Amino acid sequence: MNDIITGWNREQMAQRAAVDIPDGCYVNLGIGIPEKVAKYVPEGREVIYHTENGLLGMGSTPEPDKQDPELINAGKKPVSAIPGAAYFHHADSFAMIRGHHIDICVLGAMQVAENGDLANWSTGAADAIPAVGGAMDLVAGVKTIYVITQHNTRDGSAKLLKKCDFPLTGQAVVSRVYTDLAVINITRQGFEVIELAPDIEFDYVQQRTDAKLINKT
Amino acid sequence: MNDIITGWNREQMAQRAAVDIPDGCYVNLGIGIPEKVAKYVPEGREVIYHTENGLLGMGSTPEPDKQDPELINAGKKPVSAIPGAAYFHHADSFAMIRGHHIDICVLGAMQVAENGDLANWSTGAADAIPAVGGAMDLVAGVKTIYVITQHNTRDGSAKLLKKCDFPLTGQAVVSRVYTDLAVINITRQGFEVIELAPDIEFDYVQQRTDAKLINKT
Amino acid sequence: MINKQVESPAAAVADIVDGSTVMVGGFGEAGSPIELLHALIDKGPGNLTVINNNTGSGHVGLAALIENRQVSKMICSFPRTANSTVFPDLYRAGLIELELVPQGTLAERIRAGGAGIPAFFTATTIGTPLIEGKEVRTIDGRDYVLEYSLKADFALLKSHQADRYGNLTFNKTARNFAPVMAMAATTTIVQTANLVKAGDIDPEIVITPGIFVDRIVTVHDPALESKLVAEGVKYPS
Amino acid sequence: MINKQVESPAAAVADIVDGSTVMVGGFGEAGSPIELLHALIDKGPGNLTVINNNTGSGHVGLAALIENRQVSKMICSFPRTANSTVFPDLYRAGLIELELVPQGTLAERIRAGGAGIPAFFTATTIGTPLIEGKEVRTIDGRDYVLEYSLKADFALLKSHQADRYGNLTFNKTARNFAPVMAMAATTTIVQTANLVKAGDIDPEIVITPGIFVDRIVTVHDPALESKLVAEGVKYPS
Repeated sequence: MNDIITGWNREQMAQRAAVDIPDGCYVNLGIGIPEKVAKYVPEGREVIYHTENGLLGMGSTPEPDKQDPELINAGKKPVSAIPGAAYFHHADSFAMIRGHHIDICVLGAMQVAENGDLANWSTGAADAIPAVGGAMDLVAGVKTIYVITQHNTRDGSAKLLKKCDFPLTGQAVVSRVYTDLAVINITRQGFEVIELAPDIEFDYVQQRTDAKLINKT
Repeated sequence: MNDIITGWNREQMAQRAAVDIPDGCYVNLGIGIPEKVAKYVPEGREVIYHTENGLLGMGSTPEPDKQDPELINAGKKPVSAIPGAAYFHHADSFAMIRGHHIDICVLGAMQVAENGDLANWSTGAADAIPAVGGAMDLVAGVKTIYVITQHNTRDGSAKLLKKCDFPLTGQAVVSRVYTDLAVINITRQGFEVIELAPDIEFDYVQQRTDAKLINKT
Repeated sequence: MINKQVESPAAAVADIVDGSTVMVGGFGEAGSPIELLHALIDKGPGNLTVINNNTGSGHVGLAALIENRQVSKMICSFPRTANSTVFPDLYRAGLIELELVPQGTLAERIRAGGAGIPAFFTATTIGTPLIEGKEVRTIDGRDYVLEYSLKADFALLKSHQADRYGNLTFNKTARNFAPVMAMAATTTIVQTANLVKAGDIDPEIVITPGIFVDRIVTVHDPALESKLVAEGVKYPS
Repeated sequence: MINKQVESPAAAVADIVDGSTVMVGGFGEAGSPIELLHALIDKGPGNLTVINNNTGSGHVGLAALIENRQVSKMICSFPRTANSTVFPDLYRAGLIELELVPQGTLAERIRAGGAGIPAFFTATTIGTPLIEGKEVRTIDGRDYVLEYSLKADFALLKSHQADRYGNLTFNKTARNFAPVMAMAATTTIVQTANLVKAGDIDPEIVITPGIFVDRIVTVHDPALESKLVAEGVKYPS
């Protein structure tokens, strides 16, 4: 496993996920790589971004002189509002989430299991400060959950597993995982690799995964 | 009981109740005599009227040429909005009611029991079309419930009873009853007459009530 | 480009079929989507379950839909009305079913349906015959009844303004049930008097965000129920 | 004449005592009522239970209240923060209690507290350690957990506009928890940048109706948390 091959970089992972966001969708993007998805949605598609702190129709990051510290996203970064946006309070915002009105949520992950279980909020370590934010609400309520994550941790351990070790964010909630190495669907049969990053071999991905992969490329 | 003595008329009943509406209250007025209470609130007091169809800060009936068929009260009659009013949807409106934010509600009644039980929505007759509207929400949620009613039905039967015959709107909810004959508090001891209409004797009221009255005049 | 406009009330209701559950906005005539209701009469699906606070008045709008025998069940808080015998006559004849729900519980059950809350406790109806068959639980010393959420296949609503995304504002007390019904229906259909450009409605004053709306149809001068009733109009004539 | 204005932040928080439960508006710095929080530090009550989405940042506002050891318990969804070690340090030392609640459940529990709903079911946290000790029920084939409402003795909020009745509007995403907290607190205290005449806020665009508000204090140029943090401000200095 020392023989590291470079797959997709962070931008390319976001770009690959963006291809799968259909026209007209309502989408919630998590903090980190998922945030980058917005800038890669193919031309000709209109997608409406929801940020759970209370804005539908979130636009791009404004120039520093146009920023309002009270117009921020869920990651607490300055954003803008598109023409046709709407502000609302937290109970209404999570009614959108819990009530299955958001079409797609793209999240980061610590671990994903082959049945779609997601762990992305706590390592379960004794001295960790537990913090969950809106992640459990999102995975319980949004119609389709996509994950973008490095295929492995920095120390090389697998993040795609038969079963998660970390405390769960939600059970059987993830539909698809975009990693630096592959695009992987979660099906009743388990992880199905539907696409490999350039120059990445299926066996290379399998070696870096702690569950059986099915090759559907 | 043929010897009918006239007590307070409808306007006077409303006027008497209005005296007990403190300054600064949020008040919901039912259809009928209760609606009249608003015009008799003593000068120098500011009271905010809530109508459960979605307006806080309900004002008086506008001139016909100023009426909007979509600005109505719970009785579906045209009203106005005071400067400082607010519109909201039904779930928010009943959150105000159910969440104990309204101070006083003044309602009509078919029957009131000495423990404060109220029946004002159905005679229980087999061919009656049941209709409850917001009455059950109001009695369950508003802090103080006052009733304005004729002391007796048109055929002379008592409306103030030991126990209601008709299906209840709420249990032990009424604090005070304003009738054409008297003002009656509901206490742990039962009905306490605290004031009699001019020329009305306590015994006269007792004869027309199917429960023991306590004289506190 | 997202554009939820459809060309006519008829097109807007074209996929409402026999047996659908339909929420209809309005409290009395305030907010009643008359033109959508008349399109639904023209289209003709039957065996509908309709959720509205009332049962309409006269022989137009919701009352006409009921009179046309398209409704097998009403879920409402106040089915009696001063100027319509349509519902009472059918109800007494055993030809229409009624689920009577207190107004606030009705609004909250609809809001719950839209907010992904399957059930909640409320004190409303405790001590009344309406709790029959329902679960009661004491919480912090007070009794509450468990109520389940309400959802619908369709909602028919009337708005003041709308844009192509489906962002809505309402006129005064015409707002009533519309925002929660928009959340609780699979397909939310809105007639609007004023279609405006995206961005013309300040994001601070949007009442119903477009995510809850599926179809917008412009009806410039919506009929007023009270005027039609006063004129003795009957639909279909 | 109804007039909910008070003359200063100090007067507004004067009756908050040891052991009170206090809801604090804001998501990060958006909507954070810094001046009211600093008045609460000056006043000094301890053993507070505080409800907020986060735990503040730097050494001002909510973080300063915690650092001043006035808070014995936080109820929040995301206590970690990039630029504050105040809560983490106290938590690791066992000196402050934490009730971790998912953000949407937190908002809904507060809304329920204000709406007279003592408890409701939600699917959020099913399959996670956060359901431990809670009632789970299957409704229509899906599992849900029973969550109870949250109320408070006081809410401290920041608004954009306010009138003497307490009608409020907010600035963009500063709205966040304020409307539901206003409903759920016995005494709701609001700092506003703009006090306007009754009637200056269009009834169609009032976000929080005055019935939910008890006290208004004008703070013309509220401090910005991020600016104070960048400047290294510590309160009390």
